[in-house]
Amino acid sequence: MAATPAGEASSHRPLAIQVRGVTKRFPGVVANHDVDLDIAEGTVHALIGENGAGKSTLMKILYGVQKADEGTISVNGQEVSFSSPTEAIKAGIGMVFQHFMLADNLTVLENVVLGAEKLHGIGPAARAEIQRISDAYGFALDPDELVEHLGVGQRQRVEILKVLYRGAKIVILDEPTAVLVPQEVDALFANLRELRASGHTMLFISHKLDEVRAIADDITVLRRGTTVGTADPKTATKRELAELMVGAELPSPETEESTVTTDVQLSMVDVNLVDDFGRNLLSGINLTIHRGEVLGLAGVEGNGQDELLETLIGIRRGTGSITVGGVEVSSYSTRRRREAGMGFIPADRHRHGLLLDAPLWENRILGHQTTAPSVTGPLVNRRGAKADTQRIVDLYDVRTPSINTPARALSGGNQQKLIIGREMSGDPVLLIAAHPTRGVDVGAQAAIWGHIKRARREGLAVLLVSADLDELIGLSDRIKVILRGEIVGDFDPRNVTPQDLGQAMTGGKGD
Amino acid sequence: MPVVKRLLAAVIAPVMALVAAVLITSVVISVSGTSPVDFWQAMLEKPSNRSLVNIVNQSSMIFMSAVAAAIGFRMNLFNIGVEGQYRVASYVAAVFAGAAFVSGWLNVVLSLLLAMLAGAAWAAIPAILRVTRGVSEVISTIMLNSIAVFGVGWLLSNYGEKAGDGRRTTPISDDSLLAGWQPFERTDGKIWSLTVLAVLVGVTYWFVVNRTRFGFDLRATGQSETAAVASGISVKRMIVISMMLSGATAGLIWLPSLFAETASGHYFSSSTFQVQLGFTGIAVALLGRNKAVGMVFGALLFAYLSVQASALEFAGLDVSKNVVMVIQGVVVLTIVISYEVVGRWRTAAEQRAVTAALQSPSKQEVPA
Amino acid sequence: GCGKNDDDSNDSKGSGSNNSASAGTEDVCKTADGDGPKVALAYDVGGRGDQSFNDAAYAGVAKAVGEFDVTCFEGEAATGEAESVREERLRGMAEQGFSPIIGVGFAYSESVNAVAPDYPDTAFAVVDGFDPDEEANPNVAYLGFAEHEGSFLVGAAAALKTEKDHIGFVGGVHNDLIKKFEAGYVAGAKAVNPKIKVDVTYIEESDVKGFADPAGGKAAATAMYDKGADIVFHAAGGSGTGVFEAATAAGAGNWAIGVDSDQYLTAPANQQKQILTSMLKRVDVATLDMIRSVADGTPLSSYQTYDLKVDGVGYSTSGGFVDDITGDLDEWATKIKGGEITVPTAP
Amino acid sequence: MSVATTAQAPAAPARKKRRSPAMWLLIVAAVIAVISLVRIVTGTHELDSPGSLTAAITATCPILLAALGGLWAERAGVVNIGLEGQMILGTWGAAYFTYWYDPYTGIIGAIALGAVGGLIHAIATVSFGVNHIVSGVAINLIGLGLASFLAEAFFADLNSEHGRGGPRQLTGLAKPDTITIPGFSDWMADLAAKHWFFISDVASLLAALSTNLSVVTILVFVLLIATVWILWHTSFGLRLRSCGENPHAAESLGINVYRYKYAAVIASGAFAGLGGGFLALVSSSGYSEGQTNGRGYIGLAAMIFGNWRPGGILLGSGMFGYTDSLRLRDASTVHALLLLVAIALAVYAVVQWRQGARTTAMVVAGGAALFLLWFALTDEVPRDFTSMTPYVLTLLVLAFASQRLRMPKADGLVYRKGSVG
Ligand SMILES: Nc1ncnc2c1ncn2[C@@H]1O[C@H](COP(=O)(O)OP(=O)(O)OP(=O)(O)O)[C@@H](O)[C@H]1O
Ligand SMILES: Nc1ncnc2c1ncn2[C@@H]1O[C@H](COP(=O)(O)OP(=O)(O)OP(=O)(O)O)[C@@H](O)[C@H]1O
Ligand SMILES: [Mg+2]
Ligand SMILES: [Mg+2]
Repeated sequence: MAATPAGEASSHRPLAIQVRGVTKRFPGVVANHDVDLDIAEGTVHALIGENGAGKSTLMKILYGVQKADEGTISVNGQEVSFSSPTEAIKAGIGMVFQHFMLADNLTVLENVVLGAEKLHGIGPAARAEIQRISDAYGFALDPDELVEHLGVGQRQRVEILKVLYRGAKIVILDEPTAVLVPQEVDALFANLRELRASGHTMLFISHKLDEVRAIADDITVLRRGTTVGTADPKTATKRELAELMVGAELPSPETEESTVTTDVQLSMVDVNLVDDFGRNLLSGINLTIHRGEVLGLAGVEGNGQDELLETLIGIRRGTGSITVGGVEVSSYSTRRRREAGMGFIPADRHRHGLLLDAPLWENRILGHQTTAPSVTGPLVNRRGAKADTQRIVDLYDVRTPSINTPARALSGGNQQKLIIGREMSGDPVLLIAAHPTRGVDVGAQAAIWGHIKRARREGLAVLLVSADLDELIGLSDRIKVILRGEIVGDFDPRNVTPQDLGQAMTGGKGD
Repeated sequence: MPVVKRLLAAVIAPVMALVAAVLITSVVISVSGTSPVDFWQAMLEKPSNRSLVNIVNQSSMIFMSAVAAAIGFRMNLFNIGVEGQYRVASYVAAVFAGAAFVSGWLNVVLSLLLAMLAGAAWAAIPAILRVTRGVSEVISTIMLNSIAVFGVGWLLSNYGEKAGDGRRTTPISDDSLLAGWQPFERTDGKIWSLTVLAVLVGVTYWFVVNRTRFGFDLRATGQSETAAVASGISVKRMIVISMMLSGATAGLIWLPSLFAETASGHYFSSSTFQVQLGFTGIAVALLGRNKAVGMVFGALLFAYLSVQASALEFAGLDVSKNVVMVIQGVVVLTIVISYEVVGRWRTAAEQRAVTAALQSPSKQEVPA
Repeated sequence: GCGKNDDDSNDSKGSGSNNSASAGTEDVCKTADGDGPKVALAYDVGGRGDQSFNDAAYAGVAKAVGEFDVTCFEGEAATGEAESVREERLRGMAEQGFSPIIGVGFAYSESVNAVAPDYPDTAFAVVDGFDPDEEANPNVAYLGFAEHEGSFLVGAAAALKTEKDHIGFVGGVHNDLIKKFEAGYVAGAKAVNPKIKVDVTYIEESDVKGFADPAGGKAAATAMYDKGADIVFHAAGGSGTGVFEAATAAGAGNWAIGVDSDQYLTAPANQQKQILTSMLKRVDVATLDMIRSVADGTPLSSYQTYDLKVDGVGYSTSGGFVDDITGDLDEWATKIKGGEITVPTAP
Repeated sequence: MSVATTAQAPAAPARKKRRSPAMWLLIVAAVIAVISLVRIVTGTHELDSPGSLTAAITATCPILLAALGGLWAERAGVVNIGLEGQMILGTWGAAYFTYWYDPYTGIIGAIALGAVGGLIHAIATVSFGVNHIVSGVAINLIGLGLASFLAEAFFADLNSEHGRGGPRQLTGLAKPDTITIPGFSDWMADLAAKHWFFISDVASLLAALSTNLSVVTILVFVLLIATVWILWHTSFGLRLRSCGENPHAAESLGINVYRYKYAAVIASGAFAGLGGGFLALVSSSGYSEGQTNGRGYIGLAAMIFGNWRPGGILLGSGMFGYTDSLRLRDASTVHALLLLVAIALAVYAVVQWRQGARTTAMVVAGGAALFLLWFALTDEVPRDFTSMTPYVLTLLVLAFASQRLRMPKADGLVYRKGSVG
């Protein structure tokens, strides 16, 4: 289907939100440019677009976190101009951010009433109200629980509770499903439907087109900061939406003929890990990866996959044996493991992958401080490092003016490309990759998959953790599922659906 | 971003800061009823030859103190303990040199090494507490500063030799004293021989931090501990090593004065030992942004201020010399603030550059 | 004998009133323009207005302005300043032709020792000072005091006055100088009453902060009064005010003894009536003496000890609380002057 | 929904179990009993004589105020090592305004000058995002320099019945009133003098509290309680703490984070300033250079020791205040303290053991044994060590306790407006 000109929303209902010609510039970046958006009351309206298309920015503008440079916004027919979330909240708008906005060390109650103390105080009245909402939507939340004790799904419900507590009629959800497994997604959608039934209007952002088609009443597509059209979820196909989003075909990783060999590259035998409080983070992990094999690891966030990777690379110290290419490395320091040919693509690129304020070429050295071309003996080899950085920038199409630019200035995807290029160089024998394409737009995604496959053909062994089950199924030769620090399932990607995985990941029946 | 802009950014911050500092102090001074004009005239009048010599000698000590602090700061270790470290080290060195186990320059060299050892050892305490028990080095070093005062004072008053109504370590025999260089008249004093230590320390610091693997690890740890760990740096090891390096450098701070023939009193005593250098060093490190060159200027500025302060009373100005401390504090504050401001402006510029680069190739991807 | 002692106290009053004047706005060195010696005072940290040591030195100069119509100049150390800065101060004074140049406080010993040889025609003096090396300096006088002798007298006074045979001593810093005070004080007390109980507390062991910690002084003295002492002598510089306060808080019948200058004169009214006496360390006398010697063209040099014989130390009678025992005290004084008693200089 | 709950993160620290008031009373009683025993066994009644306790309380207050100052700032996410400097400013302000007006104006002056110090810190750290430690160091420099500068400028020539000035001191100032409960005070003092087990100890505490208690001291404890109430029982406090835990969350809920951080840091400075005022007007009667003597830092340590909680802070400050005052009262008592420490460590060791921290328990037990030996083999603690006590104590305490400490999540982190999401 072709893009119907923006503005003609497919609903006859009165408009809850009307955005006209909104433009938002950041230093150098035009995040939103002449955006039009119509959201009908009591509907779930999906907003889609590739990374950096400007979705979050637009939402932040709607919620008063940031101010539009141009354009008008009207809520329920009233033209408004928010200068702070407070005003947005007054106007009945609530927002669930892309990243959780919760204070771990405060209770659910405190998190919820924060900023809305006027409504029911901070005492029993508030507690009662929270209980009421929680029951009404089956959130099952204990108001006096510390948030740090809550799981991902619960935290998300606290976020929604915050919005409802303020009596918001319009709820913005920025990529709420990014961290959820299918079952949790279903639960969330159930909530959204109830909300819609009770007259709420929802603005819903996601990269996952199936979800969008499952829940949305209308769809608006953003590309490069501007609205390129709307679509009807009932009729539009994934492919059409994808084309609208990127003006290109939506790729998905295709497994080619297996390159799995027989010689074992990595084997973990009975690896255990306990935290400071003596609780098990990993228990009895056994797995082997052969040369040329990609082993996928599926799991709900916080079930030990990060710990597993960190134990492998030596950031955490577990018990049990880890051999790489037949060599026992469990006694090695992280540095020696890297020297032994282990590459590491961390889940959190900002915390573990980059020196944000250092130039790209110094970031190239990071993690390779002891190996050429970065260093010669005890000295840093600036020329060598710079040359190799340039190579990575060209080969992996890192969009940057120069290799002297600080990493902070790069976009998330480009930062990710740099990391992957770095970890691939010096031909590692084992790559430990977490969410290699998270936050990366489709173009870059395909490229990254390409690189991984090529290396795999050349005999690289890969341990792949990803929340994107399609990616997992597409890339892996085998898939294991981890739950509460234990391997609970073993799947063959050729005959497994995301739903099966999701079930295993959440403690449903295994394979 | 263009080199010109970079240079501009480099100078604009300090200039802004100094202007602000001058204004603020002028206000403070006029509050006390003295005319700021007179004050600045007195402060800015050309230093006498003797003052110049003193400025060089003082700044050498301040500079080493700054480097000591900077080593920690470079990896987000706030070693507030330089003050205590160089007190302990100076005492140890003075005792050893005074005992004259060996004579001549060998005595000097060994004392230097011993001082570095002592400083490192004293600095190791907070380091170890930090890595084994997670004790914030800020608090522990502050506590250790006080403990150093009591400890050294106790040793001095119990084992020091009597001198007048005070105590001191045994004076260093003349054969271990260093003549120094005399740039002007004899009465204008001499530049202490061991001021060269400052040069050595400075060059070494620059080279190690910017050119060596260790330096890279140091800066990496400072910029992001988590990333450093993931990159294979053993942060605990780094903390202990760099803290001890910091302490070792601190150990040298006072020694130029101790072994200088022309300095008065070749021994450690309540009146000859110069206190406060540790804190001055911290301020100078902040001033110079932990960069070797920056700290050279910082050290010179602070030395200049404290030396010129003595000109005040001959200028017949009725203003407390403590105003110098105010100036120093204000300078530090204004410097860091203005660097912050300039820094933000620069990041924005860099992002502009990035997106400019992002835009051009990505254009054709957008269908017209 | 007695008469001597009277004008002694008059003097101390005099110097005292000079003190209070000095803390006031008038300032002889701004006005003095005689053609007598050019006197320079180099104070240690704090300078004039410290209500004891430095003020006493200033008082001496103030007198000299009258007696030898001198002109004078004052310099002052800054907190934690370098030796080189002290030297710079002294050289500056020397080059402006001042002589004598008097370093007030033993912290000037090293710097004077370093500077003096370069200005052989200038007379230097260091109060409480000493020559830190072997080469004697012909143009430097070290003005020392027999604090133990003065302390002996106030110790005796305390012993005579106490009603509980229990007195106390609060020292600022536990160093050799202050130990001299303690030793003399205890000896004096015991001389009068061998069975007397003397509590001794030092605020700090070695840290000079002990001289600037009124809270500490108060805590220490309060403890002594709590434990039954009724007279406390302090040699704790600025911390002394705390001791006086403790006395006032402990109520009438409890006494404090001041130090260095006649602190009765500088104490606030409510404390005055409980300041029994003060151990006088006549820095003013020493200063004046030095200036006189220069005026006479025979500058003092090497070690000068100001003891009871020369009224270098003594006790004050302001407030008249010790008038009834001045007789006994003077007997002790004569015994000491006559060498019958040698007062210990260390506890 | 049960599905999602299985996504529970494996690592979730166990919740702290709350103790009932009765339980607390029991603990307090036990502590008093132990102290009483030690007192009687060693025969050092100074250990908790009314005088000692009064001294201890006086010594505690400034530290406590500094610590509370630290608490306010850090609960809002700003580390304030400038407390020392703000305290010094407080001492000057107290002296100046007491001289020209009266002690109560003096108190206000102290608070005001401290608050100014806080304001500077807030401007630097909150508005300009300067590293908190850096700004703190600078403020200590400025505070020290400015106070002595202003003293020389304004105190040198003061001389009247209101007080005597000098370049480095202004003494003999009027003091805030003190309160004595007639009769009761003496009765308690007598009871205390009886040296009975337990009763005398309680009595001497009551005596200390009912004799010459400065109104400022009372104010300090009122402020302590007010802090608890404001920070944990009002929405203002909730918002303030949220800024220390997760400022972005706070901002996303329409809270003006800057405003609360400013409020907190200024309050922090005000507390420190009052601490200085206390030193100048209650601990002694006047300004004298350097009289804060590192108490700001000790306060900071007390706050950390107190785990960013008022109760713990009171305990920590009390410990420092007590040891600091005791050494000035009588060295032999400090010796008795060794026994007390030994017992305390032993108890702690047992607790640790029961919580399963075997190694720590062993270490602590070892420490207990050492102290016991020290107590048994000597009959007095060298004076030199007693003056070190607070500092060494801090190190030891932190070395043992720091793992279980929980600072506000966003403490010391620079936060910038509009960076939500
Ligand atoms: N605070 C900011 N400062 C400067 N530029 C920004 C800022 N926030 C966003 N941008 C720019 O605006 C563009 C849109 O960002 P936004 O977060 O809205 O993208 P998005 O559609 O939410 O992408 P994603 O799907 O990755 O969340 C970004 O590509 C970035 O260039
Ligand atoms: N919070 C922020 N503050 C300042 N600049 C930002 C911020 N967020 C993004 N930017 C800028 O926006 C640009 C792109 O950032 P962002 O990661 O949102 O883009 P993106 O389109 O999502 O990138 P990608 O799609 O490759 O992940 C970068 O130049 C970055 O400097
Ligand atoms: Mg993005
Ligand atoms: Mg987004």
